[in-house]
Amino acid sequence: MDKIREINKSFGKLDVLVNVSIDFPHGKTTCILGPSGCGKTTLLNIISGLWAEDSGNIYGFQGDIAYVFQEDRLIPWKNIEDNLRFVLRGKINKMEMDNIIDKYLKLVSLEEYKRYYPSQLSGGMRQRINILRAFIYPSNLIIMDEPFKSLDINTKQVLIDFCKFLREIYEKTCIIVTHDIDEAILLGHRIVILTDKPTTVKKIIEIEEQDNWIRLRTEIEREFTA
Amino acid sequence: MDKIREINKSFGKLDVLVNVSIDFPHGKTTCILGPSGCGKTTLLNIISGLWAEDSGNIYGFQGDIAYVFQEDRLIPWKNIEDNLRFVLRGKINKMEMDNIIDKYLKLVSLEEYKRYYPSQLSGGMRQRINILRAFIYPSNLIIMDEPFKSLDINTKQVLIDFCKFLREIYEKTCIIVTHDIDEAILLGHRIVILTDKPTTVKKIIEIEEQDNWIRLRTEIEREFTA
Amino acid sequence: TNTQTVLKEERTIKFYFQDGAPALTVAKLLEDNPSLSPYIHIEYEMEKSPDLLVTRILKEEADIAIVPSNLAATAYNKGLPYKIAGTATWGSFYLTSTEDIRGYGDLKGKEIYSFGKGLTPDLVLRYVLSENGIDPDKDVNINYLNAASEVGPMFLSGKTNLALLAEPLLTTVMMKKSDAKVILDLNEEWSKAADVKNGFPQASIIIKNELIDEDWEFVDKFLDAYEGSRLWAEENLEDLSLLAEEQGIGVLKETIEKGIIWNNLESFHIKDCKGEYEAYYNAIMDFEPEFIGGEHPDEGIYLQR
Amino acid sequence: MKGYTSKGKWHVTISIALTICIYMILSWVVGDEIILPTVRSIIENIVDIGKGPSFLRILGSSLYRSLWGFTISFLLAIVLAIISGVYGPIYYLISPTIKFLNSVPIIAIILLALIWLNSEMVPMFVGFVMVFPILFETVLKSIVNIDSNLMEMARVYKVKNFYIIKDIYMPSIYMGLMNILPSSIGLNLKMVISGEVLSQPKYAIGSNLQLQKMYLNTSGVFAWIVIILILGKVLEYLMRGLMRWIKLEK
Amino acid sequence: MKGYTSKGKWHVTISIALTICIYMILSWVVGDEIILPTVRSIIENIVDIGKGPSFLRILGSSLYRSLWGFTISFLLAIVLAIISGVYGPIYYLISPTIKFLNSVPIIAIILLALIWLNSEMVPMFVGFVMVFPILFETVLKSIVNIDSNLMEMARVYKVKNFYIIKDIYMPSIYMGLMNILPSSIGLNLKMVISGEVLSQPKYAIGSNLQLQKMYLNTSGVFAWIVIILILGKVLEYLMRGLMRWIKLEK
Ligand SMILES: Nc1ncnc2c1ncn2[C@@H]1O[C@H](COP(=O)(O)OP(=O)(O)OP(=O)(O)O)[C@@H](O)[C@H]1O
Ligand SMILES: Nc1ncnc2c1ncn2[C@@H]1O[C@H](COP(=O)(O)OP(=O)(O)OP(=O)(O)O)[C@@H](O)[C@H]1O
Ligand SMILES: [Mg+2]
Ligand SMILES: [Mg+2]
Repeated sequence: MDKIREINKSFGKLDVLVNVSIDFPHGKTTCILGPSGCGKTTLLNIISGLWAEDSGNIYGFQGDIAYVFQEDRLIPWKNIEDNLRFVLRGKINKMEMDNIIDKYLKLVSLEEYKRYYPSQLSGGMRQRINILRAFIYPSNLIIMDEPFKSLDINTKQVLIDFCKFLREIYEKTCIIVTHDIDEAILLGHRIVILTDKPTTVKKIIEIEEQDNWIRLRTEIEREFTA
Repeated sequence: MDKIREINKSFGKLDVLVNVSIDFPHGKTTCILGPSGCGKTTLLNIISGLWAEDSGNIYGFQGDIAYVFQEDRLIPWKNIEDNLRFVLRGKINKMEMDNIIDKYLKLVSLEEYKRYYPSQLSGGMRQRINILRAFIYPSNLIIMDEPFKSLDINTKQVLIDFCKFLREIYEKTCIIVTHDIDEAILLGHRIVILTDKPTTVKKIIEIEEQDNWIRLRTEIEREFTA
Repeated sequence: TNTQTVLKEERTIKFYFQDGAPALTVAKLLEDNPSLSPYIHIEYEMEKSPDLLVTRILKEEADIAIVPSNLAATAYNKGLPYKIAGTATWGSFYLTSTEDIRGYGDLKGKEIYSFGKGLTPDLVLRYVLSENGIDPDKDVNINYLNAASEVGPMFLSGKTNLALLAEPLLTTVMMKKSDAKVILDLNEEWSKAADVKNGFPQASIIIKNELIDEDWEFVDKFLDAYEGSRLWAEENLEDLSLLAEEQGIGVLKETIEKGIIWNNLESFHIKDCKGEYEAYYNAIMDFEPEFIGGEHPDEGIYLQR
Repeated sequence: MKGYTSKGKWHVTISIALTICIYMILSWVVGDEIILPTVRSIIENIVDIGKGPSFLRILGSSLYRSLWGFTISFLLAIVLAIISGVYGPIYYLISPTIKFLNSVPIIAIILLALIWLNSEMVPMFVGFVMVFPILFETVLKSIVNIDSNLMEMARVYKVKNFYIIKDIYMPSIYMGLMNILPSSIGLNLKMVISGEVLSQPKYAIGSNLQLQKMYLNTSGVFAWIVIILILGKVLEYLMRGLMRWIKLEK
Repeated sequence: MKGYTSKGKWHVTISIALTICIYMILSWVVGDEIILPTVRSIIENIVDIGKGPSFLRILGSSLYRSLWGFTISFLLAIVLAIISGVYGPIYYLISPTIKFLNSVPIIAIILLALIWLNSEMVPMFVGFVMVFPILFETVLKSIVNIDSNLMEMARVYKVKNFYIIKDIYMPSIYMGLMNILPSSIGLNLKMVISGEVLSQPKYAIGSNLQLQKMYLNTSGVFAWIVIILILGKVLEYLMRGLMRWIKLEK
C-alpha cells in the first residue's frame, strides 16, 4: 500500500495542503475530487516527487511513475512520434517501440498525425498524446490530472476503456484528478473529496460493485454544495 | 443575422472544413459539437478574423468580439489584474475598470489572487481568468472554445449562470464549442453538430423551451455514435 | 682570447628589425649575407609591428636588433642585457603644410596634427617648439593620433593642412599632394636647439652583451658590414627598391626611388655621437622619465669599441 | 539562478580570491615585472594613477563616451528592429548596412572614421560598430519569436498598437536583451577604450593605457586593467539600477 | 520572417543596388580617391589583389584562423555554460574569469598575448576574447530559461540525462544561439582580422589590409573590405549548411 501522511504545503502565506493523509491501495484506482485551486495538482506533484512537501511523510511509491499532466507538456520542437519516443528510449527496445507507438496512435485515431508538431494539432489531439505518453510508459503507477477534458464523448469512451484494460492487465495503481463526478464513479475504487483551501480530506468513499449510481452521485454532490 | 457560407479550409493536404454554412442569429446562443480535431477551433478562428478561410463568405460579425481561447493565453509576465487591464484599456475609463475587475474577480472567488502571476495559479484558476477576460470585455459577440473545462461543478455553475445573465442583459450573441452535451442543451438556442474531417455540418437542432431534455440528449448522442 | 676560440661552437644568432626605414638599411646585408665568422650564422627577421619587436627584446630572443632609441634605454634600465652600438636612422620628422608658413611666429594659434602622444614625435615637436618661443600647450593646439600612418590620410584629405609627418610616409604624401611642402625639418631644428651635430637618434642598433663578450671579432665585422649596407642603400636607390620588393619591405617603390628617406647616414658609430644620445635622454628626463624607464641610463649602455 | 544569492556571494568571493592567488603564484614563478608584474607593484601603480590630477576626468570622459555610445546603439537597435520586425520589407532595406557593419573590421574603416569624425566621436563610433549589430539582431529575433498565441489574443481584443508594443513587444525584447546586455555593455566599454587608443583624445583611459604600454610599464597596464574592471562593475550596477527603475524586472 | 523569402531576394538585391548607388554618388561628389575611392578603382584593386600569387593562401589562412577560433569559443562556451547552468557553484567559480575576459580591452593585453602566444595564435586569441563571453552568456541564459514544465515532465519519466541534454537542452541552446550566431561569427572574423593587424602573420588578410593602409591606398583598403564582406557571406553559408546538416533546423 502506498500512502501519504500529514502532508503540509504552502506557497508563501497561502496554506494549500494541511495534514492531508490518503492511502492508495495497490492495483486500485483512487479518484480525487475538489474545488478548483484547492491543491490537487500540488498533491500530485508532491506524490510524483517533483515538488517537495513542507512536512509530512510519503510511504511507498516505488518504481516508475507515469503522469498525465494538466497541461499537455509536449516538446514543441519534436513531432508527436518523437515526443512519445522521448520517454521510451532506454526502456523499450527500438523495434518494439515503433510497433507499440503505431498501435497506440491507431487506438486514438492519430496514426496519420505521427509527423505533426504539437502546434499543428487541436487541443484535444494534444491531450490524447499527453494521455498516450503515460499509457505507453511502463510503470506501476499512473497519475492523471483531469485526463479526459477537451475530448469528445467517443474518444473519451475509448480512452476510459483502454485505461480500465491497462490497469487490469498490468495491475497498475491509478490516481485520477477529475471534476466529473460520473467519471470518478465509473473509474474509481475509492473517491477522495477535498475541501477548499486550507485543504484537508473531507470524505473518502469506497465504491462497491453493487453501489447504486444515482445514490452515490447525490451523495458526492451533496458534499460539494454543503 | 451573422452567417457564414460555404467556408472551406485546409492545412496542406489535410482538408478540414468543407462547405460549412451556419447562421448565428443575433442575441442567441449557438453551441457547436463535434469530434476532437474536426475543426471547431479552426472555425472559431475564421469567424473571429484571426485566420483566413480558403474560400467562402462571412456576413455580419460587426463590432467587437470577445474570445475565450481553448488555451488560456494569459501574458506570463503580467499578474492577473494586469492581464485583464490589458484588453480593457481605452475601452473603459480607469475608475470603472478597477471596480469592474474587482467585482468580476470576486464573482469567481479570485479576488485574493489579483497580484498572482499565471504560473502561480492552478489550471482551473487560469481558465476562470480566460473566461472573465471575455465576459468583462464590452462586445456584441462572445466566442467560447470549451470554456468550462477544468472547473469544478460549483464554479462551473456560477459561470454558466453569469453567462446567461450577461447575454440576457446585453443581448450578446454567443458561440460556444463544447464536448459536454448537457452543457450544450442548457446553454444553446441552437446546436450545430459537425462531422469528422473532412468536416461538414451534420445536423442543426433548434431547441424550444418545452423540449424534453432526455429526448434531446438521446437524439444528440445518437448523432455521435451513428 | 685563444682559449675562447677553442670553445666556440657553431650557432645561429637572430637579428630583428622593423619594417620601414630600418629594414631598408639592412636590405643589402640580408641580400649578400656575408659570412662574418665561421661559427656564427645570422638569421634575419623583419617584424611588421612595433609590439612584436618589443616582445623580442623582452624575451631576450634578439641577439642584434634595431629598435627605437628610447626602447634601448628602457631595456637597459629594466636590466635587459643590451648595449647600443650605433644609430641606424636619425630623426626624420617633418612639419608639413600646404599653407605658406615662414618661421615659428606663423605657427601661433594653429592646429597641428601629430602622433605618438608622450612618445618621441611628441617630445621632439614640443622641445623644438618651446625652444623657439612657442608654448606647445598654449600657443598651438596639438591633436594626436595613435600612429604615424593615421596622419597621412588626414593631411591628404585636407582635414588638416598642418601636420607632423615621418619618413617614408612623407615622400608618399608629397607624391600624392603636390602643394604640400616641408616647413620644418625637426631633426635639423633639434640639432640647433639642443646644440648637437646630428639631431636625435631615432633608431639604434643594439647588441646582446653575451654576444659582445663571446665574440668581439664578429661584432666588429658585423658593424662594419651593416654600415656598408646603409651606405649602399643611399647610393643605389633603384637596386634598393628592387631588393625591398623582393624582401617584402612595406615601403612603396616610388618612395624609395625619390630617395629623400635619409638623414646623416655618415654618422653611425656610437663613439661619434654620444653627445646626441645624452641630449636626447636629457630631454626625455625633462619631458617624461617613464618613457626611458624612469632614469637616465649610465655610460654602460654604450658599446665601447 | 535565484536561490544561490547568499551562497553565490561566497562563491564569488572565494573564486576571486582563488584567481588572485593563482596569479600571485604565477607572477612569483615568472619573476619578471615586465611579463607578469607582482600584485604589489600593480597596487602601487593604481594608487599612483588614482592620485593623478586628472584621474576622475579621465574616468569620467571614457565613461561618458561609453554610456552615450551605448545608449545610441541601444535606442537605434530597438527602433530599427521593431520597424524591421513589424514591417518585413524594411528589414531587407536595412539589412545590407547591418551586414556591412557586422562584417567590416573596424581597423579597416578607422581611417575614414578618423577623417569623418573628431577624436571624441571615434571611440563611440568604434563601440557602435561592434555593439549595434548584436543588439539589433537580438531585438529582431525576440520580436520574431513572440508567442503568436498572445498576438492573436491581442488582435481579437483589438488592443491598441501602443499597448501591444508596451506590454507584449517590450517585455519580450527586454527578456531577449537581458541575455546579452551585460556582455554587450562590457564589449562596448572595451571597444570605446580601443577606439581611444586609436584616436587619442586628451582625457581617456585608452590614451593612458597605450602610453603605459609604450613605456613598457606592464604594472601600469595591469593597473589600468583593474580600473577598467572596476568601471565595468560600476556600469553593471548602474544598468541594474536602471532596469529596476524601469520596473520591468520581475 | 518566412514567407518573405521570394519577395526577400528582391528586396536584398534592390537594397544592395541602392546602397551601391548612394555610394557612387557620394564618391563622385567628394571626388577624392583617398577619402572615398570610386567604385571603378575599388574593382581594379580587387582584381589586382585576386591575381596576386598567394591570394588564396591569404584568404585560406584567415578563414582557417577564424573557423578554428570560433569552433573553440563555441564548444568551450557550450560545455562550460552547460556545466555552470546545471551545477550552480561552478558558475560562480568560472564567472570572474568570464568577467575579466568580458571587460578587459584586448589592446591592453596584446603585449602579453604576443609574448605568450605565437603570431598565428594571437588573432584567434583576439577573436576568442571577444566572442567567448557573448556565446557563454547566451548559452547560459538559454539553459536557465528552459521551460521548467518540460524539465519536470522529463524528470517524472526518468529520461536519461543524455537524452535530456540532447533533446531539451540542445534545441533550447540552439534556439538561443540562433539569435546571436550570425553576428558573432561576423564579430569573430572581424576580430581575427584585427588580431592579424597586430600580430602580422605572414599570410593574413589583416597584414595585407595594414599594408594598404601604410601605402595610403584607400582603394586597396576598400578592396579588402569588399573581399572580407564576401568572405563573411561565405562563412554564413557554410554555417547555414552546417546547421541544416545537424538537422536541427525545423
Ligand atoms: N497550424 C496548423 N497546421 C496544420 N494543421 C493544423 C493546424 N491547425 C490545426 N490543424 C489541423 O486542423 C484540424 C482541426 O484542428 P482544430 O484545432 O480546429 O480542431 P478542434 O475541432 O478544435 O479539436 P479539439 O476539440 O480537439 O480542440 C486538426 O486535424 C489539426 O491537426
Ligand atoms: N508556484 C506557485 N506559487 C504560488 N502559488 C502557487 C504555485 N502553484 C500553485 N499555487 C497555488 O496553490 C493553490 C493550489 O494550486 P493547484 O494547482 O494545486 O490547484 P488544483 O487543485 O490543481 O486546481 P485546478 O483544479 O484548478 O487545477 C492555488 O491557489 C495556486 O494559486
Ligand atoms: Mg490542477
Ligand atoms: Mg479546439
